[in-house]
Amino acid sequence: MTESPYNLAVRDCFANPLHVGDVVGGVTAYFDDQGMRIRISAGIVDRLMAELRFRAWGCPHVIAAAELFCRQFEGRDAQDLEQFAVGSIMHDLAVPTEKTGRILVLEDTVRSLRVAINDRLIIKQD
Amino acid sequence: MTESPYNLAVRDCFANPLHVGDVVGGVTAYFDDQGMRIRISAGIVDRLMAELRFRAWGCPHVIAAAELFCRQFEGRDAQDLEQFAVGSIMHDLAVPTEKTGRILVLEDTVRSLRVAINDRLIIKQD
Amino acid sequence: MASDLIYLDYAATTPLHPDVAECMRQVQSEAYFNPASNHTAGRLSLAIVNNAAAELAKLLNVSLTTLLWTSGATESNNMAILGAAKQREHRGKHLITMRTEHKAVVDVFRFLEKQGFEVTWLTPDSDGQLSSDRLEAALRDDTQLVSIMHINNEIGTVQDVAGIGSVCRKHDVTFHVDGAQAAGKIAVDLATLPVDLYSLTAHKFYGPKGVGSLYIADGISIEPLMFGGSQQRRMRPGTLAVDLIAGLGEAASVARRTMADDLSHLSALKQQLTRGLQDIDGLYINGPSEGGYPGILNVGVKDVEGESLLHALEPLCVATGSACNSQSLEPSYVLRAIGRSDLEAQSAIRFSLGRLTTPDDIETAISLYCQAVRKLRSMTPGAAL
Amino acid sequence: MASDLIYLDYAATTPLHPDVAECMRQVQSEAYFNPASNHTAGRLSLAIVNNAAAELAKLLNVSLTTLLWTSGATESNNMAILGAAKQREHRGKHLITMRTEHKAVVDVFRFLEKQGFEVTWLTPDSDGQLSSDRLEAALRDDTQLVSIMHINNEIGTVQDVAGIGSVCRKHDVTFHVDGAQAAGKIAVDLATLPVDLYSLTAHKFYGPKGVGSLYIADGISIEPLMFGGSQQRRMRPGTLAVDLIAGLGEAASVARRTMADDLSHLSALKQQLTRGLQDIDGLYINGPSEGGYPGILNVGVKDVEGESLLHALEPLCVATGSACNSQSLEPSYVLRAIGRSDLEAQSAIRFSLGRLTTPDDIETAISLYCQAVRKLRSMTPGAAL
Ligand SMILES: Cc1ncc(COP(=O)(O)O)c(C=O)c1O
Ligand SMILES: Cc1ncc(COP(=O)(O)O)c(C=O)c1O
Repeated sequence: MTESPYNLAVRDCFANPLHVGDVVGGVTAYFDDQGMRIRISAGIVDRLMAELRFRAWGCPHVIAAAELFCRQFEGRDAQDLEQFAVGSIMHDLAVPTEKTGRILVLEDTVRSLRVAINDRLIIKQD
Repeated sequence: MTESPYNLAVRDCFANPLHVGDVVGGVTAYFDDQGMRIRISAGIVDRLMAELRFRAWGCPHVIAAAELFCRQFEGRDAQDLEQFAVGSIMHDLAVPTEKTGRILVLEDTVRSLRVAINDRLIIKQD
Repeated sequence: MASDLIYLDYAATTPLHPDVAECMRQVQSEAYFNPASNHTAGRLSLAIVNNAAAELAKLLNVSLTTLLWTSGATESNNMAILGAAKQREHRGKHLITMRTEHKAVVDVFRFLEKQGFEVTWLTPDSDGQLSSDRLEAALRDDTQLVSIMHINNEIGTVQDVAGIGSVCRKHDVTFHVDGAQAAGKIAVDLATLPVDLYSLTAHKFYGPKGVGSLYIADGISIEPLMFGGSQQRRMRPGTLAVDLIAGLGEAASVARRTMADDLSHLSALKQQLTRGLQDIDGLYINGPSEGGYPGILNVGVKDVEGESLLHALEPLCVATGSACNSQSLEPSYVLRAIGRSDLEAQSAIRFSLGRLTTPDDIETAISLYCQAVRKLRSMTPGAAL
Repeated sequence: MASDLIYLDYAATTPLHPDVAECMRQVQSEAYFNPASNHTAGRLSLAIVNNAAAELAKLLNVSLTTLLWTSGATESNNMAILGAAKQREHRGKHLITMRTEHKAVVDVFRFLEKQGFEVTWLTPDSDGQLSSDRLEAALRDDTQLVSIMHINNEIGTVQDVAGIGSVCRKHDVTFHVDGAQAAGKIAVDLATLPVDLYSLTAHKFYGPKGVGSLYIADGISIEPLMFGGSQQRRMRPGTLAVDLIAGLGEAASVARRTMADDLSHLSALKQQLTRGLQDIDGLYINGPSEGGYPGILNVGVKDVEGESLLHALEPLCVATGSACNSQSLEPSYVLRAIGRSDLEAQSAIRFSLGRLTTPDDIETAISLYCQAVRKLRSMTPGAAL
């Protein structure tokens, strides 16, 4: 009967975030909007995002979204970031539509991370 | 805790009226006002009101007032009717002031009874 | 209650159904929280409120979002009538109601008259019935609101809400129904009835006192009566009384289950009562002799004064006129409107029966009534001798 | 309630005191009648209502006839403010209140602004306090009504009702006090306080939800908010909820007995809580650091987001801002009015303590709060690296 405003996935990601922190020497992206702040850093090994860490200041949905992103993409090819979709995060975390703007902060951060990783890879290839 | 709008005296007079009826051949007075109707008849023996009877159409206070009047004056000298006071009936029966008009119907009836008895006594003396 | 009292005043108020009492006790001890509170406990209470709304919605066959919680039918009526009149003031200042409405409707219209609205006060026929033709004839171009009660609280007349509502729809006039005596007692299907606003109160159908509801059909908007806070879509502020609301929901649920049985129980009792009284000389029924709500029987009797009759009837708990104005001695304006004289109206006694009324209660009522009439008549002076 | 929850939201609502619950149960089963009914059963209920009025009158030190029953403080506030403003409209259309009032006052004044009244919105000092000098300076020739709350529901500020009231008396201005958070919790002596209208609600002091009262001083008259029936001297119609009223009376009686103990219990707990939190870096108190109502402690903390803090605090049931608007995420206007930024206001947590709160609850609250702040801060990005 007790309906929480956060679904199980949010509550789990919020209560047990496994990816809080920074990857020292990793690629980092930061975004700050709508009063939300997200920083993600990635440790890159052979195009793979071997390690993903986040820090976030925001409501439980934002924190859970950052954690879920890390859970989903850690260990995958940096190319896969193209597949990142706000819609699927919104769905998995049952984010209320009035909070869409906040989740877009994560999207911005991820986009900027992709760019930064590509830059790094290009530099390496050079 | 259950406060009745009628005090004990009203409830007793209403529940157990001992003087309902007519004195056949007695002196009778009738009054009709404010939607109340009262008739009182008296059986006179040597200036004494040996028997008093009433009929009434009205609220419990009016009925009780008529009964109480009979209880108080039966057996007494007709002269004593001068002592009849609405105030004391109102007090004994805790009649709410908004019902004063109704009790005045009893006063009118008693006054007219007094006149009628006096008439009868004068006739007899003649 | 003193055990010798016989309560035949269910139209004034009813006791809590045991399931309702139990439900309220549980909520009071386990979920007494503020449903507006943003924490686990608050959400528990909110879920209970939503559940109760679902129960009430089922009873009336409406969607959940059309229902507002109020403190009772008096508030619902005030909110509906004042709120609709003000909201549609631009449309016209003519309003229509009936002379036999409850005070909680009558006095609201009287107030609106003072505010510059014009009110047509329709008189029903001698059964208390208003035909939709009579209503239609009273409509004007500037009529914006009609308020007609569902069941009359004094005489039990059941109005033709469907017919009256159709006329209102046809003329685009808002239609409010005071359903205080109908909800939970007879079938009220607001999905099919052409009604815009419907008032109800829980304590008339074995729910708690102090809580009611106002149904506002989709597309209808009214001005709020009170301001403050964002509860109930800003239409009715104040902390939701979760236990009262749960009680109302439970009462609605019980009513749905028992309505058919309730009605046949009441019909049988009313028949018994009517038969038992019919031989009294000078007795007449106030209100419909047939087709009225079976829980109410209002009778008058010639040559008997009302207040004395009532007192002589103790330990019967019955009403003279409406419960709400029975402290005053004025003859009922409802009975006057259906054509009774002051004197006739004064002797009126309303028997209102309920779930717990037994045939024995009715027997006792009959014999007390007969005795009282006999006694009072025996006291009546014929005329001046 | 799930047994692991710790309820520290007594300012939102309280559980029934066991004596209140017991009293209500008894009334519900033995005297559920309509107090307006003119029969033995009705009079039994009427006597219970009168008895409850006597209890409330004793709590406030007023005469019985100055008290009206309402559905709660929201209704009392609406009735008082709308009713007084309209009644004295001829006297002037200028009204005064404070920015830190409850929504059930703020929104009523906003409505009156739309109706052509002019409202001065006073800002209190950073403790939430309004001096009587500030008020006096705001008075004009056409000021007719001042409404100032007794205890602030978010930050616990206790206003100088005596001082403000004297100023109002001096200038013949009607003075309304929203006492929802004060009645039954601190001494309120309306025989000596210069107050014309006083609102209260039972569920804030261990009485039932859905019932409150409005005190109207002798000589003050206001327009009614609702119409219908002759109950309550025509000032507030509707069937009296005898069980709720009895519960309010019982709660008043309990409050009189236990008030001194309650206050020292709360003071000790508040001290414990304040001490336990004081070492947290960046913590600050919203509201008076001294002299506030001991049942309320509102704290903010730097660099922590409010919604996440609240969620991290579970199973603590506490409020962010007012219970009544905690479903929305807007920063509290009360905290903004005492000078907090949006960001500061967002991290505010109101602990409100009550009779059943234990030192263990406070210990748990302290440790959960410290943990939550630590955890959220550990997640916070410093800035772009
Ligand atoms: C027809 C009708 N309307 C309205 C009401 C008012 O209901 P409440 O007293 O619960 O507000 C009543 C009962 O008193 C009623 O019978
Ligand atoms: C200061 C204040 N005023 C008014 C109210 C409204 O009380 P209620 O919700 O009981 O109507 C509250 C509580 O919500 C309050 O704290």
